[in-house]
Amino acid sequence: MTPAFTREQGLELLRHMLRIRRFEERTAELYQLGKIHGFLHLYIGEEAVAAGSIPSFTNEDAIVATYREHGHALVRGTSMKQLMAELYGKAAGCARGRGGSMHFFDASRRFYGGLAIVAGGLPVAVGLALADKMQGRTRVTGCYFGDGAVAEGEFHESLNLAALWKLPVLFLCENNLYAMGTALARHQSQPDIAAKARAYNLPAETVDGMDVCAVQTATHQAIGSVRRGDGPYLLEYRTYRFRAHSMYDAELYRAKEEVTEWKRRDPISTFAQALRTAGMLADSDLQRIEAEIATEIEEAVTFAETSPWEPVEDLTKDVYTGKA
Amino acid sequence: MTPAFTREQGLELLRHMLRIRRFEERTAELYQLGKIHGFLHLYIGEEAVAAGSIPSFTNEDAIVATYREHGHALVRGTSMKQLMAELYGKAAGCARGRGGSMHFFDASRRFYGGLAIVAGGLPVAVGLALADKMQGRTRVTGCYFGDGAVAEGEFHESLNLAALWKLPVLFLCENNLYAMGTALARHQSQPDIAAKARAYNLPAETVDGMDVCAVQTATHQAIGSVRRGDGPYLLEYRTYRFRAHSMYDAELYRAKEEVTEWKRRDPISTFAQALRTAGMLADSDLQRIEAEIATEIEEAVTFAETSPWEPVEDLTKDVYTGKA
Amino acid sequence: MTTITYREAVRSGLREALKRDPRVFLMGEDVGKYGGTYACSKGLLDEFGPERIRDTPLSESTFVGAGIGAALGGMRPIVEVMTVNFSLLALDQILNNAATLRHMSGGQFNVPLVVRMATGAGRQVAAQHSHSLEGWYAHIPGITVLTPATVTDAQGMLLAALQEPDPVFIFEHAYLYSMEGELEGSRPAVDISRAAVRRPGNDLSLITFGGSLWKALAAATQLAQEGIEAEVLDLRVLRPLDTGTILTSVRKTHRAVVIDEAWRTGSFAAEIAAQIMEGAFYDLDAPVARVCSEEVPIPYPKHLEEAALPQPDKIVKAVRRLLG
Amino acid sequence: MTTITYREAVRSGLREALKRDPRVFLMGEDVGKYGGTYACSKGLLDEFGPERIRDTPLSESTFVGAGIGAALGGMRPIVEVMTVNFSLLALDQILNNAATLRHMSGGQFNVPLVVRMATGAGRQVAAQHSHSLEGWYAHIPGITVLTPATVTDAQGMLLAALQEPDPVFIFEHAYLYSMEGELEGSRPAVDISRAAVRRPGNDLSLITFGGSLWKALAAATQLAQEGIEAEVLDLRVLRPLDTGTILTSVRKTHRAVVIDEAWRTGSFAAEIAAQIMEGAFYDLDAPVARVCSEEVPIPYPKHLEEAALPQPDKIVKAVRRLLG
Ligand SMILES: Cc1ncc(C[n+]2csc(CCOP(=O)(O)OP(=O)(O)O)c2C)c(N)n1
Ligand SMILES: Cc1ncc(C[n+]2csc(CCOP(=O)(O)OP(=O)(O)O)c2C)c(N)n1
Ligand SMILES: [Mg+2]
Ligand SMILES: [Mg+2]
Repeated sequence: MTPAFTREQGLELLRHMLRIRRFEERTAELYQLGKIHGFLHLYIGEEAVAAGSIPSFTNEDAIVATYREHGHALVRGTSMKQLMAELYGKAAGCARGRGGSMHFFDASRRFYGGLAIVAGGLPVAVGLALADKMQGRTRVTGCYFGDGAVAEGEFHESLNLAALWKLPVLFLCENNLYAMGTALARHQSQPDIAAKARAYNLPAETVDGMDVCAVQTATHQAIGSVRRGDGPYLLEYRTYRFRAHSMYDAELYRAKEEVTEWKRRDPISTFAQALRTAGMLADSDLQRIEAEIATEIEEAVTFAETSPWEPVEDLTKDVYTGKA
Repeated sequence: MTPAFTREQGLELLRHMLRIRRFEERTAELYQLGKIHGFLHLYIGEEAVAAGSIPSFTNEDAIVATYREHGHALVRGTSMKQLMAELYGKAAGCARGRGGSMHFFDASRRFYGGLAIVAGGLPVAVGLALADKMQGRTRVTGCYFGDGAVAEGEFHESLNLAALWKLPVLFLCENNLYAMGTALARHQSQPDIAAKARAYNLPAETVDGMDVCAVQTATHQAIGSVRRGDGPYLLEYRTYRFRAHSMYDAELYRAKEEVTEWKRRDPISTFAQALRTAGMLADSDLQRIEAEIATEIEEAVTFAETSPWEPVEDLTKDVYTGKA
Repeated sequence: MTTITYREAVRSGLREALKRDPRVFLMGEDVGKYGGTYACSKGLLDEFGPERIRDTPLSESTFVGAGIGAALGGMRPIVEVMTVNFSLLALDQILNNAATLRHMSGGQFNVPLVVRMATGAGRQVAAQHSHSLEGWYAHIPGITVLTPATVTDAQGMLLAALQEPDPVFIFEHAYLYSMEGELEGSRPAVDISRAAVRRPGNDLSLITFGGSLWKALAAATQLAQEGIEAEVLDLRVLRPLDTGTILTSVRKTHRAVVIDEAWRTGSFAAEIAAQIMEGAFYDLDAPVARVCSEEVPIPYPKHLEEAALPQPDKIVKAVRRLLG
Repeated sequence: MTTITYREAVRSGLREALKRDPRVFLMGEDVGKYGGTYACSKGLLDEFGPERIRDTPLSESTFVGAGIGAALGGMRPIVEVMTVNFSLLALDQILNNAATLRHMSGGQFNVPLVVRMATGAGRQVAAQHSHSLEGWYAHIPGITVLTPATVTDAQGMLLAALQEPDPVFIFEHAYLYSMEGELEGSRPAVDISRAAVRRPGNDLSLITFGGSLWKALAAATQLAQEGIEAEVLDLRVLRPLDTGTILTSVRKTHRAVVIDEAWRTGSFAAEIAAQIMEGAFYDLDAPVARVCSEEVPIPYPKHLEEAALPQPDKIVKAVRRLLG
């Protein structure tokens, strides 16, 4: 893993990953404190995927993600304040606080959720890409989903339609080897997801999702292909979730050793090590980054704590456009 | 196409195909006469598939078919009288007349429809096979569906589940190259259906569906594999429908020449010719078979004409078991 | 005034919509080469080309979801789901994405999607093809539900729907496509917020929508011969419901019968009845009556299908019971 | 009498069912290794093994359809659809196959399938995870719809459902899983045809089911302090509805409020109101009132979620309006 980029670029990738990690560690604490409620799905362990892939999209591109989307929104650039406020359910949240953890939205960054029905985002992404193609824009739509989504009918229908109509959509499968408690081999008769994509005549590749450089290289190349008009593309990132599926999960379905094994491949520490080896990262850099992130998180928490709730009178506002 | 069977077997195959053809020609007339209503989907041109495949199933096996299932029910052995009565909507029909053309059922032959939602039969077939496997029976479930069904999510989900659990189900795809008016290449990004099946780790084969011998050989072999416990199997029969999709269809979507071209490969006349060449079919045989079928059809029509309607009082009978 | 069929009215609405706005396109199964199952889009492929008249694979969930995405992406999609019977496959996309995205995103996104589908029974197409599920759709906040019963509405509601910023669902009763009617007004633009009094009367209110309107009018004609003057209300819009017009009528007539082709239990007729009780209880001289379908999968034979559905004579009987 | 949680009651019902009948098995997402999202099946995999406790891929349509097939094939499947929110993906199989097969086949086949799912809001899981769609299911002829609200029903209804020859749907309110209650009776077998009076009273009837029962009882307690004696009815079975018990209560009290967590328009509460009007109009001293959810995708923050849902104080207010 030799970084093929400048020191600044390397530190930026590291910062993205650390921001996600620290943000989520804090949200887990806040959940225990009863500040955040409902479902909270942590991305910890999978940071290299969002950090390595999202920056390759332009501002004009669109992102569709799942309920495990904190990392994606952070890297995409939505302010941590807005995200924290959303987790608190406050009106200053990125979705007026109406959605919480599973439903981040940000029109200014073409971030279309935060959708919580597994595989439900794929058809929407196909449609966004269709709109771009029909309007002659060279935008790309990136659609994130898990390995569990691959079993749903919509995966099949969406890949077929996208490939049939050569639509500019990049399917980004975050294969963390489990759909809740069901291991990949227990939900897929053919666990090679990239191989599946090829059955739709769709180019596909498997990428080491614990290696932010590999993610970046593969994603950059795939987005280029899609943007050139060569049709859809699928990337399967092999990754791992270090935490429970959500905040309620006894993790009965996997061995502690397996988790420990994967933690050795922690995308953040391995990348930090690589940067160090390449002479790009000093202890002081790390301290500075950590300190900046800590401050940002504190400010976000303060913002969330102090900002107001949406008034009850606005409950049905936006059910229909322009109607209260 | 050299028949690898006795004269009796050859004539039986021919008889199956002719029975379907003549039966359906008559139903088309009866439709024009206002005796049959609703949707009527003819199988004419595709007879080799049902005739060549159904006899390889045992009485204990189960069949799940679509709305284009006249041929399947005839070969499976439901009496033509019952089928004709069903088309008339009479109480003596194979489903008490409640379903008509699209909904043939016959419990005594384990014929589970006649299901009219495209791809809707696949999950049901998977479940029938699951029941057999759990109860330690060596039965096979045969599930027929069209190329159009391949695009639906349930195709994907069902193949995955069947392969994952190694269930004794044979998927029989009647690829007649059109889903209503949409040609295969206009609804599938990868038109090779057998190749798709392999992406589920499911053995699959493409078969000439106009050649009843090829159908028989391939089906026999595939059923054997399923019955041995080697898991599900998919057969793609390349075939062609000579008539309109249903009785209302201007056939704007395909060229007359294409139809003419395929009619040269008429499964009945080509097979009759092969039997003749092999010295297995004399003109007198054909006349006899045709005469027998004509009589059977007349009797079926008379039966349907003269048999009673289900009384209106029974309208809600069987909505719940044992309740009127 | 021009006399045209309901089918032609839909087609002319589509043509006008496609001409007016380059963002409008039509997609669905067989809308192109086939010309639409009900021939509503016949000729449009030639006139507007395959970019704007798009045949889709059989993938209801995905092409409806793609409509949502395309709407988010700035297009004005008209998605044809061939019939309401198949729309169940897309219901997750409809309820969880189309209907919720605006509210859930805090008003950031809106989904100007129009979905058309054929609905209803009466053509002997049996249980799986005879559903009337408009009432289910009318339960969903965030969408508008239209049920054109006249040629004017068949044409004009589509154009009005395309002006809406939020999803609109148009249910075209399959039985009406061949009906002829007078096109009112020179400009095809109609109101989609109000119910319409189709026949004034003082003795009681017959309240209905869609295909049942004509049965109610037939009943009213028959009742008039007995000296009973029924007011016939065509709801036109099931959501948001025009309760005002309903209550005005009932306050005048003091009696109402609601006619709805759905199964009685849990029908939308129940909602109408409940709202009348809530809003005009003390004006009622008798309980609101309902004429709905029997609680049975709709059977194929004519006599049973007729017995299962609302009919003019059943309406007349209900009225006599109410008055007697 | 034993005190157990609703979750434990479900689990003990499952265990008992699996012990009693070797044809019974449980399948669904994460029912095995994970122990069920709501821990209802925790320990069952160890006790009964992977043949009878089957984790499925995320494929709602197919594993529900497979349940239908397995029931046809002689098994007694219990299918867990994790929540009602995901059941939309299986609704085609439910409406078009499970509910219709018996009638459509003229009584030849029956589908002894039990489907369980969690339903309802109240846990801050936002718009896509907070649906209450029991009313939609109660619209479907051919199925039975149960809504256990007590631990006795949570356990016993499952066992009773498994005795039915036709499909039964059990809606477990997610909010109740942690509720403790007294298990009544020594044998876990309950009636599934009748509504129950949970609190007798003469002044008015509070009619409800599922999770709302406890809100109605809380309201009744509060009303009692004001000297108003409310009778609280737990419908228990939404289809076929026990109209008799409802009418008996209303004929005694002359006033009713129906409480239903679904959105008001098109809710099942409307059906109850309509039936009361039809059967007891002249006994009513006031129009039947409804306390339902606001017409809005359920928001995440507690104050807004509470404002959106029925609550004891809203019931009390509705009662005061009714009496005042
Ligand atoms: C259609 C649907 N079924 C079930 C669920 C419940 N559920 C939420 S997340 C999840 C597992 C999804 O696994 P995967 O797609 O691999 O994503 P991951 O959580 O691993 O990121 C399940 C079953 C859901 N949200 N949607
Ligand atoms: C889910 C669903 N969508 C649409 C239809 C309408 N429809 C009936 S048959 C058909 C074409 C099916 O094509 P295919 O599967 O190839 O079967 P074929 O008719 O060619 O035998 C369509 C679109 C349906 N019955 N079910
Ligand atoms: Mg996963
Ligand atoms: Mg076909």
